[in-house]
Amino acid sequence: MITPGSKYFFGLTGLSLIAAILYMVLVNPNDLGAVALFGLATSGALIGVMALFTRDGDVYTDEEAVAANAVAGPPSFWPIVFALGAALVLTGLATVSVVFILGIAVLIGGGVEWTIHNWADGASSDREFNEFARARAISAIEYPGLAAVGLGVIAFFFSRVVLAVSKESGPIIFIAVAAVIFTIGVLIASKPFMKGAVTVVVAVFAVVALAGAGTFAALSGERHELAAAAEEDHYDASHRECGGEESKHYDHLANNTVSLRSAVTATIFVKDGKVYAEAIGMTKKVDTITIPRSNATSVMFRNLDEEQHRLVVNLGSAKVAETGVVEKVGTCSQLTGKNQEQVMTLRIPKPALAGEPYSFTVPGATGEIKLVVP
Amino acid sequence: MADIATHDIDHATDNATDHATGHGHHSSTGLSNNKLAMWLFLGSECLLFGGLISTYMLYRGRVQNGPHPSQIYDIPFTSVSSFVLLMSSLTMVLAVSSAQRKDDTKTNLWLLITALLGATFIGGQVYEFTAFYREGLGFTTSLFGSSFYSLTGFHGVHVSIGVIMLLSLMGIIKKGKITGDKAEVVELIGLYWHFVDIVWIIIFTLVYLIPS
Amino acid sequence: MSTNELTLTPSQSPSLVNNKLSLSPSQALGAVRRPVNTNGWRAWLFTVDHKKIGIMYGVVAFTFFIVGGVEALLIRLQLALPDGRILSADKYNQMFTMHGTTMIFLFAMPTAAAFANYFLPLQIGARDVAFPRLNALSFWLFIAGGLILNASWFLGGAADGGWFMYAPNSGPVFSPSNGVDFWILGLQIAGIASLIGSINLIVTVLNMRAPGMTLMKMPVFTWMILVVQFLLVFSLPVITVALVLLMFQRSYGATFFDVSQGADPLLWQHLFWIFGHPEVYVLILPGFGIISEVLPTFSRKPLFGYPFVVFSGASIGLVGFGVWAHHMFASGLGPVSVAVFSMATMAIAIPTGVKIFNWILTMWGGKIWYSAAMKFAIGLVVLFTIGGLSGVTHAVAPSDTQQTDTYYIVAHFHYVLFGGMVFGLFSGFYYWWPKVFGKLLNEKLGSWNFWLMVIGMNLTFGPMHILGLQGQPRRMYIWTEARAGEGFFNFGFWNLVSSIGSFVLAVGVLFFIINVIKTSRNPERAPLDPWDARTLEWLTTSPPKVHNFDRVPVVHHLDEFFHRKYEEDEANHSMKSIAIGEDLIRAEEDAADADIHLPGPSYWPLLLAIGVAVLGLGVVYGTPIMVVGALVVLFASFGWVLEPSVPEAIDFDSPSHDGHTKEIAPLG
Amino acid sequence: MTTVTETHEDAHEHGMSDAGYVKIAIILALITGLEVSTYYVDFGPLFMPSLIIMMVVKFVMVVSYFMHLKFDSKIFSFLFYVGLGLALFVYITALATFKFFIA
Amino acid sequence: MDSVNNVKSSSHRIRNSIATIIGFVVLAGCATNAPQDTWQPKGDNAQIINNLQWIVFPMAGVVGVLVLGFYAYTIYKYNDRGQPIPSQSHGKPIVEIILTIIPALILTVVGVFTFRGIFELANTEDTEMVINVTGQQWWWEYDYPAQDEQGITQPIISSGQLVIPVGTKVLLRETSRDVIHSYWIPALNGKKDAVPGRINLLRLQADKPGIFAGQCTEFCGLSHANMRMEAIALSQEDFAKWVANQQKAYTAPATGSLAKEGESVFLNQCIRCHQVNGLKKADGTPALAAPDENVYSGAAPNLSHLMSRITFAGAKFDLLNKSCRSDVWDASSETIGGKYLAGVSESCLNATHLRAWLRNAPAMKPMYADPAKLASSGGKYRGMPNLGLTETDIDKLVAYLLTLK
Repeated sequence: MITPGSKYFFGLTGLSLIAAILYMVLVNPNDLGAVALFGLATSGALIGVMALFTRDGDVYTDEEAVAANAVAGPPSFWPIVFALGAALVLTGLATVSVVFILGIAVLIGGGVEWTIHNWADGASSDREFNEFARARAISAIEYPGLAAVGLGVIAFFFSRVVLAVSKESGPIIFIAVAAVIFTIGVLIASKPFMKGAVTVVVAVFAVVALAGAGTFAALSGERHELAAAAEEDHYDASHRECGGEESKHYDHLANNTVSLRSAVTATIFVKDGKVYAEAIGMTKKVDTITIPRSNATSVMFRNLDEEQHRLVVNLGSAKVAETGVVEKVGTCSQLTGKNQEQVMTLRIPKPALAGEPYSFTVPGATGEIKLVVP
Repeated sequence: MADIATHDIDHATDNATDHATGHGHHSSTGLSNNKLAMWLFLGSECLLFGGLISTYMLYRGRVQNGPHPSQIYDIPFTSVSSFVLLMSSLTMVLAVSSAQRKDDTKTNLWLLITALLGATFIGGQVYEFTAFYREGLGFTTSLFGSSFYSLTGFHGVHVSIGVIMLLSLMGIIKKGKITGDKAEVVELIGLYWHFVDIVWIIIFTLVYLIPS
Repeated sequence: MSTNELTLTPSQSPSLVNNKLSLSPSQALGAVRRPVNTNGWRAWLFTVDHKKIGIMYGVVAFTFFIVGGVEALLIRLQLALPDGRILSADKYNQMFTMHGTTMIFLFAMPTAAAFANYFLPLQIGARDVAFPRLNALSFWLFIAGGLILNASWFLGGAADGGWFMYAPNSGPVFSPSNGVDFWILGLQIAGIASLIGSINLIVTVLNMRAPGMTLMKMPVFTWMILVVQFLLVFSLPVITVALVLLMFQRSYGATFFDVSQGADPLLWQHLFWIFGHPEVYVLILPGFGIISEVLPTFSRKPLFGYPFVVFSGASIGLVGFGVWAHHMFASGLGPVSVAVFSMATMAIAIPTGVKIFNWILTMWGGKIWYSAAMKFAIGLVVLFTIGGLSGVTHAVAPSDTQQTDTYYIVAHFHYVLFGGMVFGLFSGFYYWWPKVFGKLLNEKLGSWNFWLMVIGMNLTFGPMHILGLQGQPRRMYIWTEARAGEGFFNFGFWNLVSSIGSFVLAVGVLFFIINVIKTSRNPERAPLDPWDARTLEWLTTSPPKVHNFDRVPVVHHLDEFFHRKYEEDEANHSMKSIAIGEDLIRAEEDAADADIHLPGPSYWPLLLAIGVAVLGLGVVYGTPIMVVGALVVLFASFGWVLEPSVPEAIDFDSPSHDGHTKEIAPLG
Repeated sequence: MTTVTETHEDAHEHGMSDAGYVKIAIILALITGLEVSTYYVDFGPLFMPSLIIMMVVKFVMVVSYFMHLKFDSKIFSFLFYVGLGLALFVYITALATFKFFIA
Repeated sequence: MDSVNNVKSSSHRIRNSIATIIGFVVLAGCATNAPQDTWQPKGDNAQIINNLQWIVFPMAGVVGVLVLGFYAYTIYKYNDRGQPIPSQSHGKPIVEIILTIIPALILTVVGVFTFRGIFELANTEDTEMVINVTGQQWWWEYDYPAQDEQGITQPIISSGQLVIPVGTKVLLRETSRDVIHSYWIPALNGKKDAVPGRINLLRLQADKPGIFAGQCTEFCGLSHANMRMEAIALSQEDFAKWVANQQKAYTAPATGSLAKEGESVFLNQCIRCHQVNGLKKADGTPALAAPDENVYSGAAPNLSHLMSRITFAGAKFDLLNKSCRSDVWDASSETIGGKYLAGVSESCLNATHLRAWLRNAPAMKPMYADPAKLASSGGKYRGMPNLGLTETDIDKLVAYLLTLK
């Protein structure tokens, strides 16, 4: 049944949809006007559906008798939730946006529940039926909603705890938590006497412990190594040191399996301390690699020697914009162990000047491969 | 992502068969429609995760910027989370077994335990993602970053949907609102859950252990 | 046959229904009451009846056929003369992209889905599909996908990367409009629809067959649909991955196809064609299935080599997963891969050939009736043979490097798809129209329709072979005199012929539409067994009742219906009639089963589809919209789960139903 | 619900006893332990093959026992393993064309 | 059931089908000398392909005629003439098996030849010359690495027209700067995609001197239709002359000439993207183009020897006017070398198109050079924008460009 109230809102939806489409076609599809009109249409539709659901909130249309016989259900706690939401929204406005969004969610959730609850209470004089109606209207939201909240709470608090403790104790806490959950499960399953009150106590204790630890951890922040890592950004290309010695972060755990073999223009080898290269399509070894300018080109480096090596590409020098200091330009691969490969993808925008030819070299090995960028 | 996964639920409980085929008429194979559908879905999911895993395998070493896989993987931690997920498969199968014995209390207990273990696994993944991000691996940093987060993120979404299904199933069982064969519904969600677990078995080996 | 007006009755009477309840359920429950309408628009919107859904699929798909056809005509107009000025380069690129996408995903697949939905349960003697609500969901998701795809025309331009949307050209820099985003979302959603539909139909075939109908007694159409659904189940997730990667790149800055990060664009091609090649068989096999019904019916002979046709269909499906890289012979796979895929591609020609031989041999020795349906079926065999043979020239990889991406390949796949699939579908229209609507399409108009389409089709696509071999690449918004060649039979001549042909083809299709309109105005009812048909779908009224069969048939033969009508005359080994189809159908009515329960209509599939669409739009228009969509999806899926498939008493205004003691009113 | 291959006369319709599941879980846990040990102990050339084998064993055990494929109808196995087999085939082939497996 | 009608139409059908098939072979094979005809090989590689085409096309034709002929006969013969409903036989397995084996055998034969052809075409062992080919929206760049055997002592860079010596096995190493393109000179070989990030190999070899047309055949965006190229095969001596000309140093136009003024316009405008090797700024420092800062894909055609080529803008437009153009294109293989090497003289220049291009390039060829669409590429153009040059500037520029021989 389409109720009169909902008709107005659906009408509004239709009108604003048409307006929005016209606006987009005639005026501008991308600006705020269209968004606003679509927003109007959406909210009209939402309110309309809500009105439909609650029959315009008017439960007493048909029979006075229902009103007379209506039995109030148990007192609702949804107003409290609603109020809590409002409080959170206000707090959020003053403090952090996360709290604000959380508050909005609680507000909407509480509001919807409250409305439906109220509506169902007046649906008939039969309490059982009213509960049935309420369940039909709301349980499709309640089940997944509560489940998602449960998942979110656990995942959030648990991750805060692990982020706060040291890297070594993370796994220990993890396994301990899992073991506790599992053991409690086994205990309850195997010992029937633990049911009832004990279970409740355990559950309450667990929730309090998790929430407490999580809140504490969230407030105390992440462990300082993580903060420092975020600050320093060890792995950024600007930290690369291309010498023969190992750098602390960049070369750490360097030997990586490479899977780029299908797309390399050339492969540079180090064998017995000497550098040589092979290029796709060339039958002989090459001492010059030509790559087009401004073109992303991958070069593979394969170390056949016992000691670790890295491939360095020298791309002349350039002025640093701010300071005016002339610096060498280039980049390099990680240190690579025996029979390991590394791939570098280069995009060189400028041809080399005569005085500063480009080249590939390997610190600690002899020979260089010329790099020509026509 | 969510849209792909939601129809799991649908298969699980859409049981029009008994009615549509008329009374007393068993299905041609003697098997349940829902279970057939679930297995087909899982067969299909093999190709979904296969594609994501292959993408990761192809791109794992392609790092222009930011960390390489073995530089940031925290194998002890991931080992624990793999172990937790594996054990949640045990608790899941216990739930199925209880449901087949029509023991609602125990079914619900094991469902809860499974969901809790799954939720801590997700917590672990939230931790891992946060830590990796702090160390310099963003979604857009490198091919490794994009393919790693896509693969494990997809898996994480599957686990999350699983947890939501488990927790709501508890509620639905408790309220007696289940619309089909209860044991079968638990079994179907169990199949989904185990599948998510075996995907992680593969991810754990191919993604985490092998590059080290 | 129309004595049983649709009414729903509850399957159970919950204790909740309280005699004291003074309000009727609709008053008390408001919109929370589930839909029980059996007529009016609500009956269509919330239906879970496979026949209604099938008709809706057909109507919507045919609409998209017209949309895609108009796009094709614009393309041909642009190319009729050198330096065409009908379309700009940008619009032309959008046009051919959307023509391909629309025809494949919004016309061919859904039309096959229409036939499958309607006839598969009927052919196996089932009352509905295994998951009626999922069936409705598939349909609504398909609508959502189609609308999103085509909405892009009005929201800043459609996708312009070609239907296989090669990366990196489809990336954010090279395709800056939102067209590709809509394309991704549209396909993703339509893909989910197909995936759900395919799972549904597989389970239906496996589980819902009538007693006695073993797999090898199933009609070939059902078999081919089964193979197609398996192909879909296992190929759709692959394109899902590809689309997700592209979506992440376009919308969230991921690097999957960013070459400067070391990415390899061939990844997209592999993922796309691992899906795309089985997809080709998804398109063609339903057509094969349809004519495998039509040819025997009108030849009065069973399909020659039924098991071979079935197994060749299955093996085409299986081998179809191993030949995808033949779309990439020019992309630099290396000689070993090319050789392997070249050989595999040749191998797939063998089962395809088996099918053609079997169709021809089916007619050999028959007593052939050249109705419109039969003409289209014959057209399919001829045109598909030509398309198949030009396909063999592509399997020769070196030869393919000259032909691929020229008009020769355009000619090839239009012979295969238009000749092979569209002709099959039209054959199906003529064959099954009386079953669905109870009226025969006009045979004379059908003949016009057929001949115009055959001529138009050959005029349009035939010259493209020559254009391609003369070196005209595909996907060019203009061609110029400079490369057109000399003499009379150059690009200019053939392009013009092709463009004229396309309009002849369009007129042919127009005749079909006229035929439909004319037929709908004609009050004359079709006989119940107009073709002297062979399979179970004819063992019921036309159109079938909502529960399909009054009595679930028991099957003893392949072509059960035919064998109920005829038996072999020992004397001369010909067949003699032992019963009339109409009588058999009346007899079924008299022996109707009691107490049939059918699933009730539902809001949830439609709502869920809307939720998915909103969720998808959130990818383009921002996270808040996505959150709204996700909430709707969650709500709808749980509402669905909590809803019993058969309505409860509470949903009916008058629970004590108006006195059918024997619950054979279609739904009760 | 009836199953064609109802072989176990257990309390359940099919599958195994709870104790059986626990045993399987213990074996799985042990294999996982072994897998993790490859991170600490150098397995040399056995590293890759052993990890792959352990992965496959775990996979098959979960699928066969926890997911009941071993006890259930062969149709389920068919549906699942066809998907798995196709996935392995197409993706391994595709990776091979990228020269993924060439050392 | 109007059977008479059907008999007639089915016999029509037979005639039509046969005529169509024969028509295909005849018309496609020897029709009209289209520049991109795929059946007129002019070099070894294309010949290998053509040999295979001559196997598979006739085979397909014969099979088609046989099958459809038999089908037509069936359609005719078993029309319903009141015969009884035939026995419901389900076929004969032996027929099935035979009909499976025959195509399998035919395909095996084709397969063997195909297999051999694939590996013959993939051979790169005996390469005599290497050229790097880079695709970009919507033109091709060629760079010839230094290779002493060919007399190339320093890298040569060119665009649009690929110049190769006759009888030499030339290996193209293809790649792309942006999207996937495909390099296709039908007379010399099949197509091979230019995939960004990959190097794909394509062997070309021309038997005789000549101009061989080609076109990008992988859809590459807006102006895909306008992305063309030519391969020009020159005799060994002519090729040596061409190389010598390409390596010639830059000669500045005479002071005071219109061309000199054009040089300064060039230095003001064009040099931002287009390199002319050896061009110096007013202060005597080398003028270096930095297309990377202006063009998304990071390159623009090198114009050092623009007038040695006879097309421009992705080989879409002729630099030669109509009569000079046909003089070169229609030249015999003996005379074509000399005519091509003559380049573009002032009298032969196709000034209309060149001037229109300089006036407003995007109007000539659809490109993403529209300032309104720069957001997605980070403010960089794809293709040449409208520079807003005055007519006098254009006069000067044309005069200058004519000096770039």
